[in-house]
Amino acid sequence: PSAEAAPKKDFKVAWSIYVGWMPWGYAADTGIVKKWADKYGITIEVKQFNDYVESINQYTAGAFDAVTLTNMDALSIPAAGGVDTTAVIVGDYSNGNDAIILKGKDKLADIKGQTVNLVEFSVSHYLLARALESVKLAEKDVKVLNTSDADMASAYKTADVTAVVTWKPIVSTILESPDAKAVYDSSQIPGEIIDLLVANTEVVKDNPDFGKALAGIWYETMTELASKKEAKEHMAKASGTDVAGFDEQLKTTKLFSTPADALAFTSGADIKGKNELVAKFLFDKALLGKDAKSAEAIGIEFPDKSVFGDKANVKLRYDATFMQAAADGKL
Amino acid sequence: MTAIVFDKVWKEYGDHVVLERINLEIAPRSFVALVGPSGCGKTTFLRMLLGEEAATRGTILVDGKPLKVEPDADRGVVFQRYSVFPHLTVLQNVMIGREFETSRFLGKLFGAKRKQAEDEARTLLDAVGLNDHENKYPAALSGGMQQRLALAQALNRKPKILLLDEPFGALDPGIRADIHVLIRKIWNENDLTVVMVTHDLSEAFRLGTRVIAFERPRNRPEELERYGATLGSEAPGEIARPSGPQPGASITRDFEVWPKKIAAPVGGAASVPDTPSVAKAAE
Amino acid sequence: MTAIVFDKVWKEYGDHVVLERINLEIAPRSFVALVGPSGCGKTTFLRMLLGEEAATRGTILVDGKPLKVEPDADRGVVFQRYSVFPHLTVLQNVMIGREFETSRFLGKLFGAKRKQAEDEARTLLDAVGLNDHENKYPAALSGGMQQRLALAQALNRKPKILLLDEPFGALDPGIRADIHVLIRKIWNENDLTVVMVTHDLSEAFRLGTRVIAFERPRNRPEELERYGATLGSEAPGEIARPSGPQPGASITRDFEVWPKKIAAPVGGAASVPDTPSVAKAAE
Amino acid sequence: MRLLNIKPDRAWTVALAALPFFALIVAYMVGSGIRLAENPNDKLLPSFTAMAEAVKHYALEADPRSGLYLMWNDTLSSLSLLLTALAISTFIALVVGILIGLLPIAGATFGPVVAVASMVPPLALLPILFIIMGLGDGAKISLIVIGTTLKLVRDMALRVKDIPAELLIKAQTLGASTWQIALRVVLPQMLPRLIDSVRLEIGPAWLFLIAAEAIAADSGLGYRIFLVRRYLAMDVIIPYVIWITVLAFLMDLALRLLQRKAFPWFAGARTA
Amino acid sequence: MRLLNIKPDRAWTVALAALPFFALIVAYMVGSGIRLAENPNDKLLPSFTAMAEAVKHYALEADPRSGLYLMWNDTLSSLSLLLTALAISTFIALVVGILIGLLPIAGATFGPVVAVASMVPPLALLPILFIIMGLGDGAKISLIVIGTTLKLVRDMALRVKDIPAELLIKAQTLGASTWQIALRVVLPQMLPRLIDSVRLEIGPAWLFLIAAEAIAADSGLGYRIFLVRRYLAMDVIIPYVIWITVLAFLMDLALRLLQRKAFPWFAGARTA
Ligand SMILES: Nc1ncnc2c1ncn2[C@@H]1O[C@H](COP(=O)(O)OP(=O)(O)OP(=O)(O)O)[C@@H](O)[C@H]1O
Ligand SMILES: Nc1ncnc2c1ncn2[C@@H]1O[C@H](COP(=O)(O)OP(=O)(O)OP(=O)(O)O)[C@@H](O)[C@H]1O
Ligand SMILES: [Mg+2]
Ligand SMILES: [Mg+2]
Repeated sequence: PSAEAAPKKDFKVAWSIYVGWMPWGYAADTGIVKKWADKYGITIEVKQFNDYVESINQYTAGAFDAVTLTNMDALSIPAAGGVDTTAVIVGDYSNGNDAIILKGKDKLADIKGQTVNLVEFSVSHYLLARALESVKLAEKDVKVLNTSDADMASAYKTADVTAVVTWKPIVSTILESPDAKAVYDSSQIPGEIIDLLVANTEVVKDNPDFGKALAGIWYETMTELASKKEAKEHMAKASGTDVAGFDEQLKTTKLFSTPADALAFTSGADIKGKNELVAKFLFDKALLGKDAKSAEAIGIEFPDKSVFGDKANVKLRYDATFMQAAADGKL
Repeated sequence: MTAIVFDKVWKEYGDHVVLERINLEIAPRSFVALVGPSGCGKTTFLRMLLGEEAATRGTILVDGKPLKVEPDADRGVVFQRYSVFPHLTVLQNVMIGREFETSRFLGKLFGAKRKQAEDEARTLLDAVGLNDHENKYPAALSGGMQQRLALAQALNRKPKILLLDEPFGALDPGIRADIHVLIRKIWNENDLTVVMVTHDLSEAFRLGTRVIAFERPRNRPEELERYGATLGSEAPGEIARPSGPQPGASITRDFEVWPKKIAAPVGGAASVPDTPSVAKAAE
Repeated sequence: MTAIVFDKVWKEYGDHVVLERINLEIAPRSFVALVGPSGCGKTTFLRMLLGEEAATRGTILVDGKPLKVEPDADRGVVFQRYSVFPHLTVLQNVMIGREFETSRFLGKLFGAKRKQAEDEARTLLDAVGLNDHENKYPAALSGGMQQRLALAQALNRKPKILLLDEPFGALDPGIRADIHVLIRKIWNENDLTVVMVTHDLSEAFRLGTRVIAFERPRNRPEELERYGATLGSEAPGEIARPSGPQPGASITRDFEVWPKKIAAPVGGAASVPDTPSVAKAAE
Repeated sequence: MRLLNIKPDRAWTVALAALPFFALIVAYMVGSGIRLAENPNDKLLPSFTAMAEAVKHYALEADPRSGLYLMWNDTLSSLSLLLTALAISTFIALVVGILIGLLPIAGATFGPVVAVASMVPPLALLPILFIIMGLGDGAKISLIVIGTTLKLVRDMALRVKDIPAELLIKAQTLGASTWQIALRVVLPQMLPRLIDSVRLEIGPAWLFLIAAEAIAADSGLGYRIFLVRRYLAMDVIIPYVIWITVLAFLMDLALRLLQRKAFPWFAGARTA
Repeated sequence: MRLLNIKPDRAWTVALAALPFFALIVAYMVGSGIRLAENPNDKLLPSFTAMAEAVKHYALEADPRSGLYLMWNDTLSSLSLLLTALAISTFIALVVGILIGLLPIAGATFGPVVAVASMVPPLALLPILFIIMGLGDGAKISLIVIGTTLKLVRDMALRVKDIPAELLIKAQTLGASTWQIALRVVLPQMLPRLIDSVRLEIGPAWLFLIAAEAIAADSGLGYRIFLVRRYLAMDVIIPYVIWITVLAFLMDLALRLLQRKAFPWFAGARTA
């Protein structure tokens, strides 16, 4: 259908509040988005979502051309929903942002038998699964209770909540309680929880300018974040904290501030294995679609065109083209 | 020429026969008073004449033509309650008939036409003695005044037939007497055939040129012949709503009131004695 | 001994004087009929006697003692509407007075006591002619039957005073006549003083041993002296609710009905002629 | 004939009533067909077959992980919360409503605070509720109770005030005490009216239940909807929404039946 | 004297009304005091000073990032959505309600579908709404409209059916067409009753607005509450909740005033 599609001029990007995605809000507010859109003669609307899941659903349903999400959600929602999705920018990976917190206990193994509050089927769930593996436990050894992220902080205050898995800044809020101990975090599984900006494969294929503009916006913002004090202040404020709080979050986020860093990670050898772990987890939870027969039901393509899983059903692609162009200064 | 004819009219609701084989001719300019115990079908009879309900069998003719099957401007009506529009002032209530007639789309008149309609309405208000209250809402009027207003409103479209369903049933006896004078005046001064349902036999005989009684075959009170007797006197064993299937009501008595009253020629003076002294059974 | 005494009683609502300087002595076993135009304060008078409203000034004595300031079992009442409990059957409605009396906590009787209360209630239902309907709910009764029930219910606690606020105002004339017979029988057979408000002058004269008229100083209808005349006839210019500050109403006429009626000694036969022929002004 | 006088007969009434439902189904099928033609994996408007399969999976096959029939388990869990909460609010509304409506002192004291409190958006109180009640069923029940009780109390108080003053006077002239009046005159007259009020609160109660289950739960219809919303499983959400609608409708029907059977006097008294 | 006959006078009425509010404030202060004594950084029950400071910060100081006074900006944004939505539902309810109530044909056609649809929990429809309406104000307005209109329509239809049949007959005997009856008899009688119905929908409308703002918004009272809820900033949430309550109360008051002033005939007709 791309052949007869009229050239698209207007694009919509959805993002939600999370340390690794705050630059999008800053870029939109300060005109960086407009600058790059103008350069390519297109318009880009950047829309902030309060609700992360809703932003992904909107993208999956076709209301948005691009969205910020994690690699795991990219696989389980748009990709499993038949929407061929391309990771245009690999922004960071969680390096301690996600954590398991126990109340009054400081060993992960103490989690056995407890009720664990987390957002079911989210990266928290994945982190829990990986953590349990590391101490030779399985999910049946704990009881999972689905709890909304917005209420995690207040939930922790109640007596019957003793174990939670969540992400920053909620983690920071919870850790303010003296009895809260982080017993496991994503720095122990580096590179497995990856934060991406993905776009509809068809749209970027037909409109490479859109991809280029996105890369241009992202890396200019990265530069400003590193160099300008106001940039960090803006992002800190928008995420409801101050610079110190924001720095604390950045500390546990492995942000790829240059295209070269991002390229190195995306084209590296590790990424395939990490995605495979994620796919296995999703298959275990029946999140790869009803008809999925194995963790390989959905194909994931990497920059070197190698594919994990079903080559006939590639729905998630790591595409280094635009990061490469940024690294080469060809935007 | 006969104004209204009921020809073997039946009315049934499902299994429940309300009226049975009604045969009736009503002469033009008569004032028919309809009496009968509660639930015998007086209101149903009126609703058929109004066009609100269709007869199950038989035909109703008005001036030789079958009755229009829905209420229309040729038949005016006043009910015991809810006969005037609560959201309109007295003047607006009377005027609205003309507005419906003249302004098909908005149902509202402006400018000179409005002025004219207002003047017309004021004449009618004068006739019913409400000229001092034209800007009040009905809720601010007493029950008797509301019924006067309802009469003025009904007369505005100059109907040929005026139907009244216990129009004065909710009024105090004192107020009733006044309004009786008014309704007789209206009947005399307009080219009207009046059919009035009432519970009050003395009212029926005082106003009507003809009194018709409806009843179910059972419990027909024999006192009816005694002028002024109570109708269907409420015996201790009486039940409010008759239960079980029963035959429908039909006409059991049809009196011509004596001395014969006739309506004054339109515009002329009334020639009606104040109270009837003797009632003569028509059959 | 005087049953009820009003001593310079005033009733005001804020600025609005409703009743002005009411002086009145009501003898035991009298049947007082209270008449007067709408809004003159008849209901207010009754509510004071009931204890529902306190007098603004003056005192009300019953058997020499100041009136209890709230309604109680020594004064029974029947209103025009809403006088029986819709959720209770006829029998339960009559019985409930005894239940309130005997079962302080549950207000409900069981076993032998219940049986006894039921039998008592049945006797009363017999007296008002409702014995065949004891298991019906009030909504299934006609208006007249509901008022009979209300009377039976009120009599159950053997009140010394019975207050009636237009008890038959909503009934058809035919049905009224029957219930008039009943109320007279009740008055004769029980040790009762009756105070009845009515709009119907002929009812007042037919039933009352004494007729009292309340009126505001303005528009006192002079027709009142003419027996049977309409009261406060609704002139075309009449307004439903008097507007502007006005002096309160007070007693303008106080008739003793002639020939003098007296209540039969309790349990004896009535010695009351059916209709009064002459009315004599008491002052 | 005037349009307002045209009354469709029985057959037409049924046909006309079916029309919009039919139109909705057709519209859905067309929309779904178009989207599925573009992307066979589209999740937004699944085909009826896909929904039927999802229902089969959730309602007729035991979940391999827990061994439960998820849809029945969810229904049971939601209904027990909902009915418990409604029972509590109904009871509170009856007691407090009668107090406020019958006793001027109680009305003066609690009337204003209830009026103001009923304007508070209950959802915003959730965090506080969780702290006090914990994350279990207590908090969910409390949310529903808070969300529905105040309205019910106001309704009841108004209904009590609607009782003709004559009846209360009459009871007093029969010697009744305040307590006896409350117990034998007001309470029995309120019960059928309470059913009317409760019927109106079924909708809000579901709303609050779903909102509460979205926040912390491990079963329940609202929990399932919000869980599968994570991967846009409309093939589950749509049947669940329809199922909730059916349940709400059945509850309404049951209450209407109860009212008719348990209070035979009420139909007559209401029209009078 | 029986308890039910004791009527507090004016001064007592005011005092009694103030009592529960006073008790609530004291209870809060005690609770907050205890928690703050234990942990001065406790966020759950902030002191009044902390709340006052938060209000000052949000209402009286311009946000350095956007230059906006956040609380006013949130209020404006929420109110404009809410009022737009309520205006739309009111209009729809008036037109459709009159149609259903007045015309038997329309009643037969739309009555059942409206009755069933009004049982659907609107929150569950949100994802679909966002897709169809986009994420702008459209979806939020739609949610409120969907959540309130159906109830309003049913209410209106019932009210129209409550018009005594006598009045409609009378209008016909004055020669009115269906259209004239709708325009001059039914519509003007419905307007004040519509106000009553709309007043009841203010609460639900806020609920839906908050729910919608929780998902996609960049300003609005509900947005702010959900944003700061993540950090348990009760010092912001509590004043915001109070503020919403005040706004709802004022809207209710305004509608009551409007009803009284614009429809002088209504008070008399209602009691009659
Ligand atoms: N729409 C209807 N459907 C079924 N039955 C009806 C309907 N309308 C009237 N009836 C029945 O028809 C009978 C006659 O009713 P109608 O109102 O005509 O009596 P009525 O003589 O006017 O009584 P009343 O003196 O009390 O006004 C009653 O038994 C009533 O229940
Ligand atoms: N609670 C009240 N507050 C203020 N005014 C009142 C109150 N109750 C009655 N009134 C006024 O007192 C006057 C007398 O009223 P009341 O009901 O006693 O008249 P009534 O003679 O019984 O009239 P009707 O014949 O219409 O029943 C009226 O003007 C009424 O408006
Ligand atoms: Mg009738
Ligand atoms: Mg009175």
